Amino acid sequence: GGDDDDTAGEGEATETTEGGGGGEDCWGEPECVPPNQPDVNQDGTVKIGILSPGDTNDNGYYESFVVTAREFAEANDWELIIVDKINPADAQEQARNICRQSVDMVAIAAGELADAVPVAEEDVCAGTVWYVSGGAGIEQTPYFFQTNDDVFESQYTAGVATGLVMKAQGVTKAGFVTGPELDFAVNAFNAWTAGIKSVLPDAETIATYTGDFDDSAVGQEGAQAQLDQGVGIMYPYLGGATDAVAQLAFENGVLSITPGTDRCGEEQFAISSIFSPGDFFAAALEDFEAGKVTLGVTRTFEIGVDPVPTVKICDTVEGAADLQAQVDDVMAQIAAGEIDPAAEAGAGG
Amino acid sequence: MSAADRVGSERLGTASAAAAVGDRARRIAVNVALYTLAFATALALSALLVVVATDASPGTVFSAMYEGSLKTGAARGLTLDEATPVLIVGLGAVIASRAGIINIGPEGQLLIGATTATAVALHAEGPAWLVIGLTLVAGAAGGALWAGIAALLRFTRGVDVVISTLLLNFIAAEVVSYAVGRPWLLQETTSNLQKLPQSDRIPEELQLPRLGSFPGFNVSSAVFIAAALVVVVAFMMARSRWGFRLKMLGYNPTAARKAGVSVALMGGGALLLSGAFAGLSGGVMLTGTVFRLQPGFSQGIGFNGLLAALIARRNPIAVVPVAFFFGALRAGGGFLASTGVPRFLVDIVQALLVLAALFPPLFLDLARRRRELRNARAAARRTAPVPETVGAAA
Amino acid sequence: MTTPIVDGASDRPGTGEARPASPVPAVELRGITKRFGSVVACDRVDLTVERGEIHGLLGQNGAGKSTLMKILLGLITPDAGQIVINGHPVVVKDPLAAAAIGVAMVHQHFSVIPALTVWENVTLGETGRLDPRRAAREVEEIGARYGLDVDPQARVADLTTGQRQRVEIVKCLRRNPDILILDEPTSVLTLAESQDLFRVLRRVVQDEGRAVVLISHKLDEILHATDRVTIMRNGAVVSRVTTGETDARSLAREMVGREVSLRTQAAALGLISEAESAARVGAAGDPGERADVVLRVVDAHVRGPDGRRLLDGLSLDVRRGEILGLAGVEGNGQATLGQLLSSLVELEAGHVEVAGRRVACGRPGAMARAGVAVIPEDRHDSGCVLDMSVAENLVLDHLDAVSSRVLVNPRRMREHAAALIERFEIKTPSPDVPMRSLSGGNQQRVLLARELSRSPRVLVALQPTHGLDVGAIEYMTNQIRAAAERGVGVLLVSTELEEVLALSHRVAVIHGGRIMGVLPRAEADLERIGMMMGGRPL
Amino acid sequence: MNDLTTILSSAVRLTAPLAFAGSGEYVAERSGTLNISIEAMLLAGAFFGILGTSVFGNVALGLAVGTLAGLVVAVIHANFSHRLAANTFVVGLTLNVLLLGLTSFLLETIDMTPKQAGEIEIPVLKEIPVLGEALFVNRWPIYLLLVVVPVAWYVVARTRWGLEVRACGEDPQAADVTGIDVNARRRQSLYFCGLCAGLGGAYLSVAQVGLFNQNMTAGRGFIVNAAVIFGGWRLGGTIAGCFLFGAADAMRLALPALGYDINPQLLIAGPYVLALVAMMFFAKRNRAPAALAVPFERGLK
Ligand SMILES: Nc1ncnc2c1ncn2[C@@H]1O[C@H](COP(=O)(O)OP(=O)(O)OP(=O)(O)O)[C@@H](O)[C@H]1O
Ligand SMILES: Nc1ncnc2c1ncn2[C@@H]1O[C@H](COP(=O)(O)OP(=O)(O)OP(=O)(O)O)[C@@H](O)[C@H]1O
Ligand SMILES: [Mg+2]
Ligand SMILES: [Mg+2]
Repeated sequence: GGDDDDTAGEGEATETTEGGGGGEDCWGEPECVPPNQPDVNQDGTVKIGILSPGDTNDNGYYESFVVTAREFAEANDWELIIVDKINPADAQEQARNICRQSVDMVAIAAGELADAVPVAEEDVCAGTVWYVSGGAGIEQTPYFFQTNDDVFESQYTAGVATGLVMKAQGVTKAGFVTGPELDFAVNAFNAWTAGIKSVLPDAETIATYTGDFDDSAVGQEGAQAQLDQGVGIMYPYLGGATDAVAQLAFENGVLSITPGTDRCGEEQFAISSIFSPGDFFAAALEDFEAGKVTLGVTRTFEIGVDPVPTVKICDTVEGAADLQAQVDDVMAQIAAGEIDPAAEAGAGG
Repeated sequence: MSAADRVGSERLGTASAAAAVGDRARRIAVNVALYTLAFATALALSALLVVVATDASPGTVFSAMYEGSLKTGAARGLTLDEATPVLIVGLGAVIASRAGIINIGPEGQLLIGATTATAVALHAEGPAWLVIGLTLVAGAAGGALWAGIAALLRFTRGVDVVISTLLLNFIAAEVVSYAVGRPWLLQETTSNLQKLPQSDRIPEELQLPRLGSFPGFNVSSAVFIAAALVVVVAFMMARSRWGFRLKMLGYNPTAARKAGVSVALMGGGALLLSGAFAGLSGGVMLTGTVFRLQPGFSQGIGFNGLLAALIARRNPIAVVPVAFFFGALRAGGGFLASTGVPRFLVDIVQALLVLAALFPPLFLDLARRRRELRNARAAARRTAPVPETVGAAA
Repeated sequence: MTTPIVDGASDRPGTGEARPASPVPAVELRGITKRFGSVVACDRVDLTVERGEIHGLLGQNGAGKSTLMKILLGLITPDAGQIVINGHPVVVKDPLAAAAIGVAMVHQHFSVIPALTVWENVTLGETGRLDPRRAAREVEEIGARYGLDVDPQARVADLTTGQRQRVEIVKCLRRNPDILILDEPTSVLTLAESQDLFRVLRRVVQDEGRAVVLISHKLDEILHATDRVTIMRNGAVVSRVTTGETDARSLAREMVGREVSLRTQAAALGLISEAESAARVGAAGDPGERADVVLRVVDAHVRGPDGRRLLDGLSLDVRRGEILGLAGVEGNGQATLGQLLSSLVELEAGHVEVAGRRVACGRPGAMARAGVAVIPEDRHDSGCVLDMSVAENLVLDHLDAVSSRVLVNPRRMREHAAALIERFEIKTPSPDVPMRSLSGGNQQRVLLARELSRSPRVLVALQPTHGLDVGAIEYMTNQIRAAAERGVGVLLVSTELEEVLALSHRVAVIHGGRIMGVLPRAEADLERIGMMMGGRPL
Repeated sequence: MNDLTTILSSAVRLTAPLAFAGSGEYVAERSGTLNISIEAMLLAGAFFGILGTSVFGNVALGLAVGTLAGLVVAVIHANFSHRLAANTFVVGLTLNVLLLGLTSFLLETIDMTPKQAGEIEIPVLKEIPVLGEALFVNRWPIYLLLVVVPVAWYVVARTRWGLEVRACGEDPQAADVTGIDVNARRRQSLYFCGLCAGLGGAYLSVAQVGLFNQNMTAGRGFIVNAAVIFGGWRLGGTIAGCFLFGAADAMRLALPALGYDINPQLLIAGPYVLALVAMMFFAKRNRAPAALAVPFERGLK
């Protein structure tokens, strides 16, 4: 995964002949460090505008993006404007609109809204800092900075953890319920499967695509069918429907994994697969406050290196401690490049 | 109490005919008052919700809706941009409803139109103007094709159009997400490891030119396409044999058939045509504002267009202001959202405003009917002189 | 007075307790006025109906008869005037209220619902629990008492027009009304059926002391069925007479406002002395055997959606310049024949030739293009478009007259309309008002005008004088003759024998979807035709 | 547990909310209203049902609240389109947007502690092979269908009100002439529809899922519209149509688990395609109420 981002980065670097920017109005120049962060527009208030394609109350991925940000903002009494459920087709207009709210930073919650990025170059948005939480990353331009994570790394690790738990519990079938058949969901499933198989080579995994991250009823029915097939651990890789499906799993005495945030201790979740974009965002905001944000660069969060993404085995599982140890070990190996989850997934999927 | 009440265009006719010139003024005053009242209520309700939901002030709603839709040149431009596809869809829907067909599938037809248009835009070779033309044609063709399924089912198997077009909306959505999820179809070809479910962006030279530039008034040239269509459709309906026969069909299919109008051809044609308009507006959105195909590309434009047509009754000219109204709602709504007012509140505001817009004329109508009844009662109470009965059997 | 029955046990429908012939009239309408835009439908109308009488309401098309009665029934709210029932001023706000004060009406246009069964229709509009068994029983009882038998369980859709009419009447009687209004009830009935109806009405007023208002154009009906007559013209009452003291001629004069020719009067009266009309036909010049055939229907078979045989090997020829009268009891295939010749139905077998050329039946407009003009039975069905203007209705199927290849020329359309409105004396405020706002009779004139104005080869007229007044009948019949004399082949489909006899050169009889036989006018006499109508071939 | 049973019981669960709403829509369409705000009614029922349970801590009351919520939507729709004579599709589509917004909004502003209806097993019967599991082991509110469907049938087929409703759907002008208040009947049958749909929505959230989340009805209302037409405007057929959709949905959700690898888009589009195909065969046979979706205005014709 990292490779692509690097090449993108280099691409930028080579394009620029005259030396890096910094200092006054360097927008559009590579490596530009905008002046007077965080109140770049110097109107006395720090305003962050967040553009999210998904529902920011999905108690999942998108919610986590704003939750951490909110905490951080409140701590420094900054203002947050959240515009969610943006139709990608409408991204540009919304970006312009948010710029008119005299924001200091425009934060884009996911790659789906990449189309909004060119707006950063328009006069409407002159003098704003742009941040993209890019998932697997989008093409870098000098007008924004982004943080990426690698779905393969995090989900492979989640898979390993799942495998370990299954082994410990003598479970051989694992179920994966998600919404529409999107690439990242498919990749996640493949990586997760690969992770499991790295522990239990002849374990069986099932994926059900309900077509809707938020339709609880179909989510449950999909899960129910899997449970009837004797699935022993359930991964609801969903949005609004996550809880409903997890609930069903618990009622059937089946373990469940939770996507995105750390929910160990809640219910009887067995594993928290933590890739909360909120944490990446928070990191970005810290830089912003410290005035260290540099446009045109990509920061990739490495599992095993950065605090997030990571995978946590909850205490509800007995022997959680030493299972966790093994997981940490795997994360270290990934960090060291001894394991290439992407390749594994290609094989495992 | 005449047909006029059912047919908006004619309603105006009889109303003004009935109205003595004197109370015209009063009539207008009443209308103004009612509309103000209705919209005030809608906005007040919205404001209330805003206060409860957010820390924003109730004023936000008013000012934001206005600022986002009408205040600045840019806003007005945006309103036009939003209104354009709604208008095109609406024109198509009017054609269908003239023929007595209610096509509630423009959303799906628009999506399919956008899909075919994208395919052409991304693969056709040739001079830009030509490819743009082809793209729009492809859009129209796609829409017509999708409506054609409904037409075929209707005129060969007698399947109700309302329901088939409704179902085809859902199927269209799946078709699109299939197409943009398949690298060998329309899925984007980026270097990114993770491909999003969307097509590539259509090249710059295929994007319709914009006139004026931010922050001044600026609008996509697509608006002229829409304007031209309004003129053509309005004229054809009012003056052409086709329009005449279409109307005949819509009001009385049997008489139409006797007079030589083939229900299948004329009705099917109207349905196809309305599909074509929806598809065309998909092509216009692609080349004019959105530039790439994604699931949810249609953004409810299809339904807005349908609503516009239904509100305008069977009158193509009346679609224009209604579409503009929807354009303003969409533009204002977008801006409102960007002030941090949650999206679902924006939807509520828009819905309330639509209901507010519906209310006054209907209310006046009801009032009129009630008044007539009262008058009758009064008339009955005034005792008329008892007539001497001629030649009564003794 | 009694209110509509709620539960029959106590108060059976129309049980013959005769009401006291009280001095107060049953109904008194005082100064009723109603305007529709510019048209004054009713102009300070006063009307008094006593108990125990059948009161005739006579008037030309558009005279305001239906409107007046609809006002009494609460369907239309008057602009001014007062309704007094049994001496009490009342406000009738809707038909339910009317029923409550004992007013019931059989409408000019049917108010029974085809999709429902007879008993369902009959109980419709009442209150109280729904009791299928009792309703059915009562339908049968009323049927028995008045000789209006009809199967309570049948779906109205499957009934003939005559039977539907019965259902209407049963429905009214079951509400046990004080005042029973019938708007042109006989226009859809065969002679025999009308006779039965009048017998029923007589019984209703004599034995049961109810009041009946009978709207009709047919002078003979008025003459032999009513006690008193009120005559309306242009919305106003022009005279009130006691039937016994008047005659057809003066009634006609009052109604039309001028002398009407004896012949039309005769047609209107439905009294044709065979000699007279035979002579007349001779005068009109029977084209005879030599004239070439303009319309030929050969062995036509048509089956209904429910599989019933509608046309069963029907064959007939119409020669140029002749009037072929097609007599028959309602519902023996006339309607289907009309649809066939309006290109509304496909043929299962057989074919149709116009002027020797085959026509693709069922292809939209084929018949019209081939030169077949049709005046349909139900003008609202295939005849006109109620929501389009009169001018537009005058050019429905021959746009070419007023348009280029692509565009319609509004000016030419108005001229065309103006001309026809004048020529055919159509009563309308303007050519641009919707067809809907014309009275039944005037709508019929618009149809005639359109169909004749495109100089057809064949004119098919189905029940052309349905609901027309003397003046209009005179006009209509003259038009039909004139057409024939111009060389148009006329197929006159009518359930009114006299009409057929009065106009035709040859008379054919249809029964069960096939032709029972064809007679030259001279040989056609009532009982031979009657027998064929009964289904017995020559 | 064998595969057939898996699919069947899933189908039954997915059918239930449709069947509730379907019984109502059947009545509404018999009166001449093609009601597409049924989606809004379902959504209202779903949200307020859950809200009810968390306020009263009682499932039955929750269902009641949801039912009433559906009625409220119906009242708005009915009075706009059958008193003010607004186009029913305009009102319907707008209400769908409005309710989606409103429920989402309330979901954010109110925090709830929902309750879910308990499961009951009907002793002996549940032993029946294949069917037993599916039909006789369910959350109890599903058995309310045994009341709602027959009632819907009875009122339409057997009561005077139902007779008048059918008359209004077949020929409003004639109905009016015979003294029936057509628009009143149409309003009332919409109210009935609202109650049924509200209950259906409440069933979905309170019984089946146990919580509410945004847009949780996800277009089920439109499916109900299709089911009524598919069912040829007969209650029996309508219910059958609902089951058809439920089963199709169950299929697509179960197949992956059963080890069939079929393209998801295809599976999701499946039920809709199925509906179209089905109508191809039944449409000709069935007659819609003659005045379906024809507004009533006195003095026409
Ligand atoms: N709904 C209406 N709108 C406008 N004008 C109407 C309406 N109903 C009737 N009229 C007009 O009122 C006049 C009287 O109509 P009405 O139907 O009472 O005539 P009528 O005596 O019944 O004629 P006919 O014998 O042909 O039925 C006609 O000129 C007609 O044009
Ligand atoms: N008690 C019941 N519960 C559920 N469904 C029923 C019940 N009784 C009948 N049905 C179903 O409903 C249908 C009867 O309802 P419906 O009124 O739609 O049919 P119908 O009365 O024949 O319709 P129509 O009046 O148009 O002929 C029957 O065909 C049967 O399938
Ligand atoms: Mg600032
Ligand atoms: Mg009349």
